[in-house]
Amino acid sequence: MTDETKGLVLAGVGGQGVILAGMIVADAMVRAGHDIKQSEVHGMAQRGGSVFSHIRWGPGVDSPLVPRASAEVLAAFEWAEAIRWVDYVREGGAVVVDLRTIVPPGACDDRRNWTTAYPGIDPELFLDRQLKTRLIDASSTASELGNIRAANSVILGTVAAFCGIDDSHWEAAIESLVPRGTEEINLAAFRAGREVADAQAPAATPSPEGFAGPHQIDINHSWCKDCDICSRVCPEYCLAIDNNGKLGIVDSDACTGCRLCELLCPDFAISIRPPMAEAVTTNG
Amino acid sequence: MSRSEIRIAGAGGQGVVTAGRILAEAAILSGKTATHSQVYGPQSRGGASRSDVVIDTAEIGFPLAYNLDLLIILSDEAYTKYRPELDDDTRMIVDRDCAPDSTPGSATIFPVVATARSVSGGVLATGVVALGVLQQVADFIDADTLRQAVGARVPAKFKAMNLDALEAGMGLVGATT
Amino acid sequence: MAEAQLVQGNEACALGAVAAGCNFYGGYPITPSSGIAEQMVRFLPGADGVFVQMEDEIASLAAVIGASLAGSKAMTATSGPGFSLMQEHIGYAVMAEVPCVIVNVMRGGPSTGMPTSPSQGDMMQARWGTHGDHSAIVLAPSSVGEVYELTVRAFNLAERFRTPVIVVYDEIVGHTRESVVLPDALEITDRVRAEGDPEEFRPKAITPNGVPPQAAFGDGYRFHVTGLAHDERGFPTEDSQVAGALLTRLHSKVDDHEDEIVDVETFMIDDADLAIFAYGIVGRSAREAVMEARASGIKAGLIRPRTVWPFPAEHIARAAEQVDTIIVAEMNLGQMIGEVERAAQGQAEIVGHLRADGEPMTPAHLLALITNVEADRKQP
Amino acid sequence: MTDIKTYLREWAMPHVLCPGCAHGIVLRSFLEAVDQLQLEQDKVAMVAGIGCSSRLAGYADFCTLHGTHGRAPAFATGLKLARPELDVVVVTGDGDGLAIGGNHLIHAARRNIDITVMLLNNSIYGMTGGQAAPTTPQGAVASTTPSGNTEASFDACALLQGAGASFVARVLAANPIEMTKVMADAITHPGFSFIEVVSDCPEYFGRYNKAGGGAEMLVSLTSRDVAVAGPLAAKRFVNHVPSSEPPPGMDTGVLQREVRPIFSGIRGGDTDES
Repeated sequence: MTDETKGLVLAGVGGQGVILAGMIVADAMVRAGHDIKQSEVHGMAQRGGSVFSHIRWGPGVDSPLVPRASAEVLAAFEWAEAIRWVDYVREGGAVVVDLRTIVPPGACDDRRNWTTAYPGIDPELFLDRQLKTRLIDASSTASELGNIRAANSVILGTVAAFCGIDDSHWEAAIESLVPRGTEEINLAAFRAGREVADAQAPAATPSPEGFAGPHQIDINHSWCKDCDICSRVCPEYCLAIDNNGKLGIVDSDACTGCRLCELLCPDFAISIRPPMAEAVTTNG
Repeated sequence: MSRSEIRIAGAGGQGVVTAGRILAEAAILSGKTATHSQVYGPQSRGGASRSDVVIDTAEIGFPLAYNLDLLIILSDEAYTKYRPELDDDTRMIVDRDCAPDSTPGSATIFPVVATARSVSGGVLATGVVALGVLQQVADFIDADTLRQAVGARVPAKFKAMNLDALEAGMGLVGATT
Repeated sequence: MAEAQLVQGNEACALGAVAAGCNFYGGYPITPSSGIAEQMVRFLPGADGVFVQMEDEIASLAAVIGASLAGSKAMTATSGPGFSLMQEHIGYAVMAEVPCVIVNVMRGGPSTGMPTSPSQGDMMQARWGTHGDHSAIVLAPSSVGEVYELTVRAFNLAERFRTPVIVVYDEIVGHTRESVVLPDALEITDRVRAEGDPEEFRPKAITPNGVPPQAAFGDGYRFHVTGLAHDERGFPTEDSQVAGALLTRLHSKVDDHEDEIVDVETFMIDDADLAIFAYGIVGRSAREAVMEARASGIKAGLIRPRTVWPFPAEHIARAAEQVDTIIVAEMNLGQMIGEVERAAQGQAEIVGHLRADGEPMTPAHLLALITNVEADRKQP
Repeated sequence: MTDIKTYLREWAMPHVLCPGCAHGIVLRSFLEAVDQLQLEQDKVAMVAGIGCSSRLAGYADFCTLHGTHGRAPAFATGLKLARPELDVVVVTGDGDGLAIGGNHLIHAARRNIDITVMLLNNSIYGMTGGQAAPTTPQGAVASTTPSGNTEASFDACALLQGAGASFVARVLAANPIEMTKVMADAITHPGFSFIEVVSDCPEYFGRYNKAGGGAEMLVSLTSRDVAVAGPLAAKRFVNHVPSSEPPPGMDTGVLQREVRPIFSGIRGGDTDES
């Protein structure tokens, strides 16, 4: 009954725990009574290279590979991987993307000297396909809980919302597969991710005034026309348009000082001041 | 009135415009006022060419010729075109080669083009030969002033040839009559 | 004292321009004005000037305006169809207050018309050719000597009033060679230059005489120039009061100085019974006709404006009180005659002698006309 | 690094352009180029025509000339000939520069007058309300082509190469760093230099053609980007439609660069002071 067969693609880069996450998904599905098949690619693609895992489940599954435009969910641990695999998601499916590690190594010439090439990120890809999109900051959430390595559980928490099996199967799978001693933190991470899935707006509230981070982001609201270019191009998702349609700062800590927002603001309304300026002042 | 109007009409390449300018400049050299006009546009290309000079002792009002005192005709086309416009009291100098049988008795006929050919080997000096004839026939200008004006206007390397042409033109008068 | 020489009208225009300090010429070939360009390209390189042949007349006047904004004394010359194309930038130069000189050697029109025939058909276009309300200074020389003199004057007026000045003459004046004595010394006017703190500079300031001092690009003053209605800083405004004040000032800086600009030759008018109004080449035929009429006992006189715009209405009004009839002779089908009628205010009968066939009006034509009018006048 | 607002007429801001219109990005990139080259502010002249792009001149704190529709290259020619020491930059649009002003543009290129022309191509007439431009793609909707444009469109760079421009480049408004670099190259190029900046018009083109707002239009530009020169070319890793051919005429980077005699008008030789 291939009609009832569903698919999930997990994609990330080496070191992010993609394979473990795949095993957890498979285990949860089995616990929920599904027939499952899984395939994965790794090896050459460890540590910085691309790693993916396909999982299919349903009453009876023939092939382990998820065909294009059929996946229920794409869980991308990294932005470039989201784009690489988005074609596999069916119309109306879900994309869960971790924001923390989305800047691929090739995107910047030299961040310190602000010579960053705009990498061509296109969130419209997701909107075009009418996908349920959840952009999450799994690493930060995991860090706050005490261990950044639990980030993949945060992602799974969000993914779970779109898979149609009871959360108890997920939690049982996590408990049995994560390293000994990290069960609690991984379960907490899963639940945190599960909450994000239900949220509509970005989790953080944009601040119109800005706040101190490594780089100072200044928005001149009297010039800003809230055109949304800056927030779309920021590789670190520091900026966002709030529910009133006004631009605000979501996360100034993440700013790498790449200045894309500043250079691509048609209204000269953003300026990014480097941390160097502060250091000089302090030392002086 | 001391106003005199002279028209030199011929074919392109005969030096008709230059001759008119020389005549006007000679008039200025002798303390008179002068205007010079020529035909522009398509009419000036190919066949017909024309040079009008008005000379006066006083300031010239209307600068174009409208009541010719003297008409010099140096080509067949010019003859056909300008002959019918003439008043009876306009004097006419006609080149021998283009004077038809019907040329009226008031016209004086000179071998202007042939003389230019013999002096310069071509027709370019025809206008200057005509000036020589004009100087002898009418007393608009004295010979030395005209020589001076020719010398000032033509390019240095053609100066001697043009002065020869002028003398040859002056020499035609009397020789034929 | 300089000697008399035989000079062509278009050549005199170029000589006058260079004498007035012109150091930029941008133009496009068109009969019968091309001679001006051909002379300017000979004169300018030796006069520390630049010559450029542009791609059309629109570009020519644009280049002239660009050069003038950079501090040059700049001019262009054209004829009929080219003058039509220049109207856009005449308006720009008025609005942006850019001094420049435009010479229009008039030929028969409309459209391509009669390229080598004389005409006076552009008198109203010189006044009202560009869109919108504007003042105009238009000079009309009638001889080669006057072409020289009025070209110099055109530059002086352009610099004095920060406005384009137009010189119109017809094909006959442009192409005829005449004996002229070019003056040794000339009075040259230069634009008033901006001085003082660049921060305080107001390129379109409202000054007592209506003409704000001007800075050139590259002189240390950074400012904006636009054809949009603008404020004193030169920046676009939609404030009706500011825009209205600008338009009023552009008008009044010329209109309030008519005495300085208007220049009319009158001849034997004081005791005249009839007067002939003529300008440009027709003015010369008219003068001869007036002299011949006087010789035959007719008390004729001449009014010959050398400045056609602003229109010398006061001169006409005074003459209309003196004479019974004013004959308006022009080589068009009726352009300045309307202005004469308006200025005469019914004080004199106005008779038109209007022709647009490409043929010049000779003294004989006009004498015959005067004789007829005189006969009519005596037989009420 | 100078604060870029040094080159901006801050009192005139915010500018008149619509939200999401990339023209402001182009102005910023130009100001960055001026700053990188350390040009003397008093010696830069910006000449503009009419249209949205041409309004930029009013916000740049140089000597600025906002001329007439399409004629900016002609104004600039006179200005440059009269003051060769000025860096003269023309800012024009696709309607201004390629329709009404096409003649002036190609002749400035032919002469090789030492000016820089930045043509901001947003594929439509913005200032007048969304009418079809010479660059509107076939099939695209404009207020004067409600059923889709049936006319062919110009490839501005090919046109200018044909006209003899000695420097021709195309950049995308979405790539400010490359844009600044190319602008600096163009300004320092001896002779006529032409840059087509592919910009956007969300208000008309975007709305009529359902191409999204400024942000969507801008980022979608990069997916059409095929760099032909420059170090950034190798760095592009995302392509919206990696397997399909890029639209014709969308090659970016410096497409033409040659040195030939500069036009300086007909003038006397260099002044001999001796």
